[in-house]
Amino acid sequence: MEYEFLLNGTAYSIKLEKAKSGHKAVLGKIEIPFASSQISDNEYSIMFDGESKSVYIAETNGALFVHINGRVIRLDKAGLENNNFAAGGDVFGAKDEVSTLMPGKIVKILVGEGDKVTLNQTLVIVESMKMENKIVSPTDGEIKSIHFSDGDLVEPGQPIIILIPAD
Amino acid sequence: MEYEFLLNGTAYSIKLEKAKSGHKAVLGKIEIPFASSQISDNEYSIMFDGESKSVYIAETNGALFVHINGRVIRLDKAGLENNNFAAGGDVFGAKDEVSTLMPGKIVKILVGEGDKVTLNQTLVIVESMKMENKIVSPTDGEIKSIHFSDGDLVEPGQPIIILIPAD
Amino acid sequence: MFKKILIANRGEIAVRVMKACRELGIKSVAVYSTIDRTALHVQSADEAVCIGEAPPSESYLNIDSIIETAKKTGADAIHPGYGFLAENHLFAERCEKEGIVFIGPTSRSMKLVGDKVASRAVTENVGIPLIPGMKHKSTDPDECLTAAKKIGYPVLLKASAGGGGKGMHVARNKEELKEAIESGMREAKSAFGDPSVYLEKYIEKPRHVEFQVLADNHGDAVHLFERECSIQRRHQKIVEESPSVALDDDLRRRMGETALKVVEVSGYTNAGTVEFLLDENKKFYFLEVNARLQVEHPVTELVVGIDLVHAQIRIAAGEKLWLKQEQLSQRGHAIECRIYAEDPENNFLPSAGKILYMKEPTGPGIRHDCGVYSGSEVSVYYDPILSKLIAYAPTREICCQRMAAALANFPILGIKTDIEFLKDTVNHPEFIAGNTFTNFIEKNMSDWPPETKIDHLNRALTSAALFSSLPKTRISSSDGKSSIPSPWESLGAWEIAGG
Amino acid sequence: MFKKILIANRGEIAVRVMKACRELGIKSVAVYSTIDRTALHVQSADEAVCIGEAPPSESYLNIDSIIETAKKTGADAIHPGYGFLAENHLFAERCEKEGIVFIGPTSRSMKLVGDKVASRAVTENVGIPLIPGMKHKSTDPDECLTAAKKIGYPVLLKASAGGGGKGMHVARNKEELKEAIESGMREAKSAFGDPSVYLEKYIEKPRHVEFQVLADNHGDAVHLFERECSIQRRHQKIVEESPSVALDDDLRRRMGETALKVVEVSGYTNAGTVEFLLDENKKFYFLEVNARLQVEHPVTELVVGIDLVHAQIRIAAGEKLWLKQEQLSQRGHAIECRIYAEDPENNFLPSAGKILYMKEPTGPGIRHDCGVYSGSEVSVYYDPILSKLIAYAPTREICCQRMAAALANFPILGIKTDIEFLKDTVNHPEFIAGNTFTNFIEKNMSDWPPETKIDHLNRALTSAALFSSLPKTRISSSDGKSSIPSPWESLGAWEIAGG
Repeated sequence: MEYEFLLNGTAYSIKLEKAKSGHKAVLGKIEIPFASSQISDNEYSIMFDGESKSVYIAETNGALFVHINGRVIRLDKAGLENNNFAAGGDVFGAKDEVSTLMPGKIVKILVGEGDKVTLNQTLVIVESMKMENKIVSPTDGEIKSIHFSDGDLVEPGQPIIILIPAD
Repeated sequence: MEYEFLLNGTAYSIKLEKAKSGHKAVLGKIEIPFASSQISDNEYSIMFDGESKSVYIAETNGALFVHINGRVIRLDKAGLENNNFAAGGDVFGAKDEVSTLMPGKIVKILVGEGDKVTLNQTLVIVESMKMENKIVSPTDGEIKSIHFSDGDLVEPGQPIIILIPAD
Repeated sequence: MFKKILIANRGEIAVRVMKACRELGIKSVAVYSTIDRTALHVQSADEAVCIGEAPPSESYLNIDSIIETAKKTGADAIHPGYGFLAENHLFAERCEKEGIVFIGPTSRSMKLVGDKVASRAVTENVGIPLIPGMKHKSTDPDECLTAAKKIGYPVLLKASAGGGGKGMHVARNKEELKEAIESGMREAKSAFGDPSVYLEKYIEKPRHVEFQVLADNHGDAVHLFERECSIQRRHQKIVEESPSVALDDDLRRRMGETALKVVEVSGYTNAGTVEFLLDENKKFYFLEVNARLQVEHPVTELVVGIDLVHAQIRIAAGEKLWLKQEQLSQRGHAIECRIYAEDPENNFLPSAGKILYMKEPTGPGIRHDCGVYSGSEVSVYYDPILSKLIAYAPTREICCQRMAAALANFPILGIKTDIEFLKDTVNHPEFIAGNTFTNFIEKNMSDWPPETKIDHLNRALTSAALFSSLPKTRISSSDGKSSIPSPWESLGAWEIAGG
Repeated sequence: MFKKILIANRGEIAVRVMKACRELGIKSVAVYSTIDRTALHVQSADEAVCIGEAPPSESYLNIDSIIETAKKTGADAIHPGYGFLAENHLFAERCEKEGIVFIGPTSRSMKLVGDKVASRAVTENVGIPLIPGMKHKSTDPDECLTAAKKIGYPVLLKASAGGGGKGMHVARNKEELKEAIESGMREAKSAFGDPSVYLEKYIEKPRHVEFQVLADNHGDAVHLFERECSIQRRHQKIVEESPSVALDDDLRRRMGETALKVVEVSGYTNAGTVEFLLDENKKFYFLEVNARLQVEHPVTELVVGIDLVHAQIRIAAGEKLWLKQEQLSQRGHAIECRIYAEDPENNFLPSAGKILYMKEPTGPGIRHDCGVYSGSEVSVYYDPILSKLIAYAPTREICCQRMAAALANFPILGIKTDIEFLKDTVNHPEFIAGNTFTNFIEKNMSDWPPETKIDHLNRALTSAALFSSLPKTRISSSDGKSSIPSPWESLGAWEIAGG
């Protein structure tokens, strides 16, 4: 069985095969022997060369959350578009778009169309959960268009500002 | 929707219906209005006249375990034979049979065929989990037959002794 | 003693108060907003009443609706928890008017200590050390700029009505201050309805040390020693501990006495916290009184061996204080980590969504005060605190290790949390060494997160493939609740609770 | 300090010891029998090695296999937990021979205190009060009957090698004694491989009070005050608490000194427990030394504020005792309830099977040391203890209420447990009044369980109907694991753990 996952945009392909003792995962040249027992729907006890590890996994809309050694890694199933912010996704807007990760209220837009802006310059202030968050420019460039006004409610991923990146 | 459950052999029939506010359960003449939210597969938050109760339920082989107010009630779905001892069933042998609830080893059979016995007289000693358990006579009567010997391993429900109840 | 208490809050603190009520044989009433119908605090109460829509102003801040519910359900007291209405003296006053006991200080003393400027005046008179600052609050930027010049930069700008760091900004020069004033006033307005701010000298590299106090309604008071809460992000505490490594017996005694003096001059009653800044030379400055039960109260409970919520309730019921200062002592060490739905990799931005899976830490020395469960929805409407993990051990060293071990085996999947960040914090050599200053995170955690090791990634990928190889039936239920809505989710009917 | 510790046990105690190892930076090795492959203690360790088939004699009592595993994995110490090999002096001796540190007393002192008759002799010499009884163990029924006549009925028959009530019987006359001797010797043989029994005077209505001791390898020792463990069924403790309501400071001091004297004369080291019977006139009799970590050790940890497993490990590693008697004190109150898979309605008959659903209690003052999880199988092969629920509070009264509240919200579904029985026990007026004698259960709980109220039954039926009305998909997963076996349950491969 072969599977492909995306981690921050990079694709990883992995095969599971029988090994002489237990099983192994094959990632390119690397082979990882393991043995496993399922504890519950979301919990596995996996043996990686002599160490038994508790692994916790949950999936939603093609996003897999894998907890191992006290760290959570989010892997997206390849070939699936996943913009499920509600599930804690951390998808960043394209380089020529400014959007927010959280639903919120636009407190103040600090730039106007045509303004020249620099990387990390604060463009918009959005309030979510009672906290003000500064949204900064992902690039040097120029403001092409602005799609909201102060006081508007904005949803995650909606482009607030479109930029023309300098190159 | 109508359901039937057995509690220690007694059958209870219950209907669920819409009520003007929420829903109601109908048991014969009794009506129980309630409102509910499911919390997880096994957990429910149910409102019985003004009190919100956490209810935990699990099912196996037609046996329902219902935890409410700190007590577990086992209900068996009517029309289902259920002898699942392993799941904690407390099914007692018929009046003319002597059997054990737990797998174990027969330490000593204290009676012989043809013996007259009285209610609650110790007939057999079985060891399970390092503890000796006395199995007593469910009735006054006479020993008809004995199907095991000292040292035998015995499974739950296997008749160890058959009795002829006195009447 | 009270027969029934309404808890005007949600989340872990509401659950914690309800448990205390049960232990004292008191019935509890939960109030909830429409999106909180399946929240844990609703399940934990004896009764539950919906009091309005999701936005706090319509539910958890809705004084009329809460008072009405208290009357309808026959509650003779209200516990406000922390946040929401906990420090709203108008709410306390309303309770007093309606003849419902407010479990907290009187509206009068709450109003006094709640107004930082007024409380500075009162405390200054009795010689309590204060940080140099403006004499009164202001809404005039120029006035602030002039004051800043007199005090000298860096200065700290705070919302006058504020708390929990909301509306707080540090300014190191005139330009920064201008920006700070503008957004600080905006935040103050939206968070507290009052845009007034004020300025004070910003103390570099301080420790945040606070003293827990209990005062009865008969003039008696004790302090329950300190909590150090220096580990902060966005001016909000995320790790708290007791005792503080920075205090010796003499300093502890002097700060405790000062705390009790503050309580005395402000006529404060019930449970409260007196906050201090402690500078590098062990000089301490009074900051403010928090007129509520603190988020971090459990560390005191573990180290001093009392139950603060029980104490609040008994004091509010009129009991005379049963504790004597000389009988109280600290034993062992406790650390609390606040579990927030937020993304430490992204400026601690709050994270909302469904908790697909959670497993609570348990075992020796571990306490978890939790407000959520596998399958619950974390909403954007409320403070993103999910729970509090508290570790207790005979020594600080073991306590750090115990906390780190518990955090390492505490999966919350589906939303971002600060769990990994907290684990690396309590594991940090500087933390273990006790070098805990309010700038700890900028100074020591700026390079967080560590890079993912290839071995670790490979094992995660292997696990993901293994998981994906399993029959779909199982995966569909990996999400705590089935997608099929229950035919029995009967909503309106909940309101019969009040009847 | 040790690098790696092998835990020669299973269930909650193995998990608890592994947590302590992690906190001390020591690697842990789990050993398990074939049916325990998915047991919690296997998941909790850094390494896991299968040591044999399900029957204890082939796995958890298999000394050769365990020693070999310790060598193979490079463990430099072994923690035996309680039960199994914990008090087997041959195992301790084997460890000593193999140069592996046994975390417990020396085989010599273990052998001494393990032989009740020998230990009686030693202690009697130094004037420690004992219960009148036989001078030596016996396998001769007639000898026992003669002795009984001399001592006077009622008499208590015990397995000489025994512990935990196995092989214990009370006889009030000759006939009862004959039956008792026969089955007592059988049980002794099967449980400990030694049929010898002995007799002593049976004390009516006593309390069981024991003292926790810690002794280092350098001749220094302290006691950590008492635990009262009077609530017993089948001569086995199910509820334990500290402090005991029956002790005043003077009695506590005298019993503590006696406990330390017992430790001294028997050359005992590491953690141990000195058991006493306390009669109605506050006269106490030395019973025996338990040469192990007790099941009920957590109540001492909570009241005295130390970690006994950490202490065991540090002492075994050769550390000098860091505690001074005069620094130790009791604070607050702790109660432990043992959660057993058993049926209180049916003479506490053990119950095996799958735990379909379990929800662990959490929150202020609640500690749960657990060895199982939703979905785990409880086997007939081992002691049916599932976990231990421990409550701590400032007062005994609140502690009882806290425990009762936690037990009332602690569902374990699919097997029988004693949870409801325990809840009604700690809620019982006689328990709350502190009238805790070893006959508590016969005297107060014989009419248990209370009849099911019709309202309660109706609500249960309603809930069951509601549950049944839901889409089958959900019900199929109500059982923690899917019925479809995972294609990846790869069994033999676990053995690579040791390699």
